[in-house]
Amino acid sequence: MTPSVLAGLVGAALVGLGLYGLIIHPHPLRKLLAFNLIGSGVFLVFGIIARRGAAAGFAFDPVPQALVITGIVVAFAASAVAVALILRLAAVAGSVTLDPEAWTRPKGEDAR
Amino acid sequence: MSLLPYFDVGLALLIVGVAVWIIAARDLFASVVSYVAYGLLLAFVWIRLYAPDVALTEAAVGGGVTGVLLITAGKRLGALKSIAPEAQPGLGFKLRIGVLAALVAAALGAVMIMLPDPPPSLAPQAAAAAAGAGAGLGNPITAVLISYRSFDTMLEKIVLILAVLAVWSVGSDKAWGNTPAPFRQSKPYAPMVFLAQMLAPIGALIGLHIFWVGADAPGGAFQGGALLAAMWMVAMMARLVEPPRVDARWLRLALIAGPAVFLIVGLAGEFVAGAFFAYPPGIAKPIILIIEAFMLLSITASLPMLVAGPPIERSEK
Amino acid sequence: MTGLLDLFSIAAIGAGTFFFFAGTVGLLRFPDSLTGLHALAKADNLGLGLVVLGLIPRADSALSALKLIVIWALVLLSGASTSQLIGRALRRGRK
Amino acid sequence: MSELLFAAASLIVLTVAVGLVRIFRGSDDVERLMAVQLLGTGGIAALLLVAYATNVPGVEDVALGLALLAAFATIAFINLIDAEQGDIEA
Repeated sequence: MTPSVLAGLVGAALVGLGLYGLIIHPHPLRKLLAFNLIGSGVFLVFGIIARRGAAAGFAFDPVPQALVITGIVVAFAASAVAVALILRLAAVAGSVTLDPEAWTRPKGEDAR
Repeated sequence: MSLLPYFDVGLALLIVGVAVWIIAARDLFASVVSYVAYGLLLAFVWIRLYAPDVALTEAAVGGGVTGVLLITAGKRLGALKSIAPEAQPGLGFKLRIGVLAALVAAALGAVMIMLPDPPPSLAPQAAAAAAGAGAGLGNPITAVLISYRSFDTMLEKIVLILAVLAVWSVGSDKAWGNTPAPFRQSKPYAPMVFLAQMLAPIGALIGLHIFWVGADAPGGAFQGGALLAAMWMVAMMARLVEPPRVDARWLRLALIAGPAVFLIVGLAGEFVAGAFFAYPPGIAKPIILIIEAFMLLSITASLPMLVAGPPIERSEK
Repeated sequence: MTGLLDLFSIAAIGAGTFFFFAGTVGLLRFPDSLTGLHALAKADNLGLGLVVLGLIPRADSALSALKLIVIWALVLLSGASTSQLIGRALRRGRK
Repeated sequence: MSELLFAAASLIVLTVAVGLVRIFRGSDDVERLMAVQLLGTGGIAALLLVAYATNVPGVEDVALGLALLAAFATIAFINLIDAEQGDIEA
């Protein structure tokens, strides 16, 4: 088994684990962590495509690698926005529940 | 017989184990600490895939800065004393979701084993770009980022600005124009201050070095910028510097400098070299270096702003 | 000459590996966290230091060798300072 | 020679992985942090060993970045713990 196939299988396992955590965890920060796991799994899958696509004298295909670098930064930006929203939700609502039932009576309009 | 395959399998098992713990840990802090460890291990895998550039980015942005973002958020939530732990989902539900996730993973794994042979590759085009418009960049990944897929890279900078705007606009109206919350309220302990005073300048030098060698070796504006951003955050954690006001002119200029310069050069290419984002031959390398320098500035400015969060009202300490 | 340098590399890397091993055992087996911190510092400083020392003769250029030393110095600096911070956190947390 | 480097790298990763048990079973946040610090240094050592054995170019810069980032994460975490414990001298 070559390292790239192995890394691809790890990527697949990470996507599965992340998906499980995303659905199971009630806490939004934990959901965010799980979502980042899915993201890194996808990047790994893309990475093995880069490694397999070695041609033209390279040990790898530079295009997918460059896109993964872009992707990592964008994933971080999205996480930061999600964190800001979660913190705001906690400040306004007094809890971080994502359950719509719990949203029937907001506590004060601008608690922060 | 070589030891390397065993090493790879061990590393793979270790990563999956840490990932399981990230999901399974009871405590948020334990989960985030494991996430930082996980980022380090992923960097290792990228080295094994001959992708040192990605390894550096993953370690810096994926592991380090994301981990700090999440743990800061976790502690701020804890300080609000507001977490209402909900009922955990039932066992049956967990089981069904587990089966679903396993199926998705298995399908993806099957695809990984059955990838087409010979593999498709854009490497020849990238090589052509590196030889032509990329003009003398020894690092093919930098050539792809700046030349072959320049439009993506510029849009990605704009995504960073949009994210900063989104984070800022989450703050309350009355707080607009103020500074984000400091990384800690109290006075830091003396060794912390010492460490920040030593580490931040050295780290900034290393960040600039990694940016500079990025033309020919692993590194570049993303990786160097992430390190510079981390060092700025270290200085803010030790209260050596305070977070800037969100309406500071210099901050806003730094944020938009990267994409603005990129866009101007791209538009100029339309007239000078005949195509959008075409660099005039001969002076391509200095132009690329200028773009990268401004991108470095924007990345260094935006990452700490994303971690610091929205501005807060003055009355709160 | 190469043989001698190889021998030096093997000796240094072997010793470094031993210190990582010893540091981990100490971290896990020592009775409390403060003594564990002591063991951790050995792995940080001596373990990585010896591995780096063993790799220096194998570096491609003088610059690479210099970078290896800088890596070690960085870990020494941050390791020493964070040990201080961790120690204080442990002592204050226990009360 | 490269086999010996792999062997050393494998041993280091193995011992450090055992140290990660601390994260899994550790009772408080500071102990978990110590395990991550060990993983950081061990990871850098193993990374250098494997990269020298497989001839990945420019790996010193990656290790430099990792060293900085490991320090950064530790500082951020210990800083939060320290701030949480308050200003009382001990």
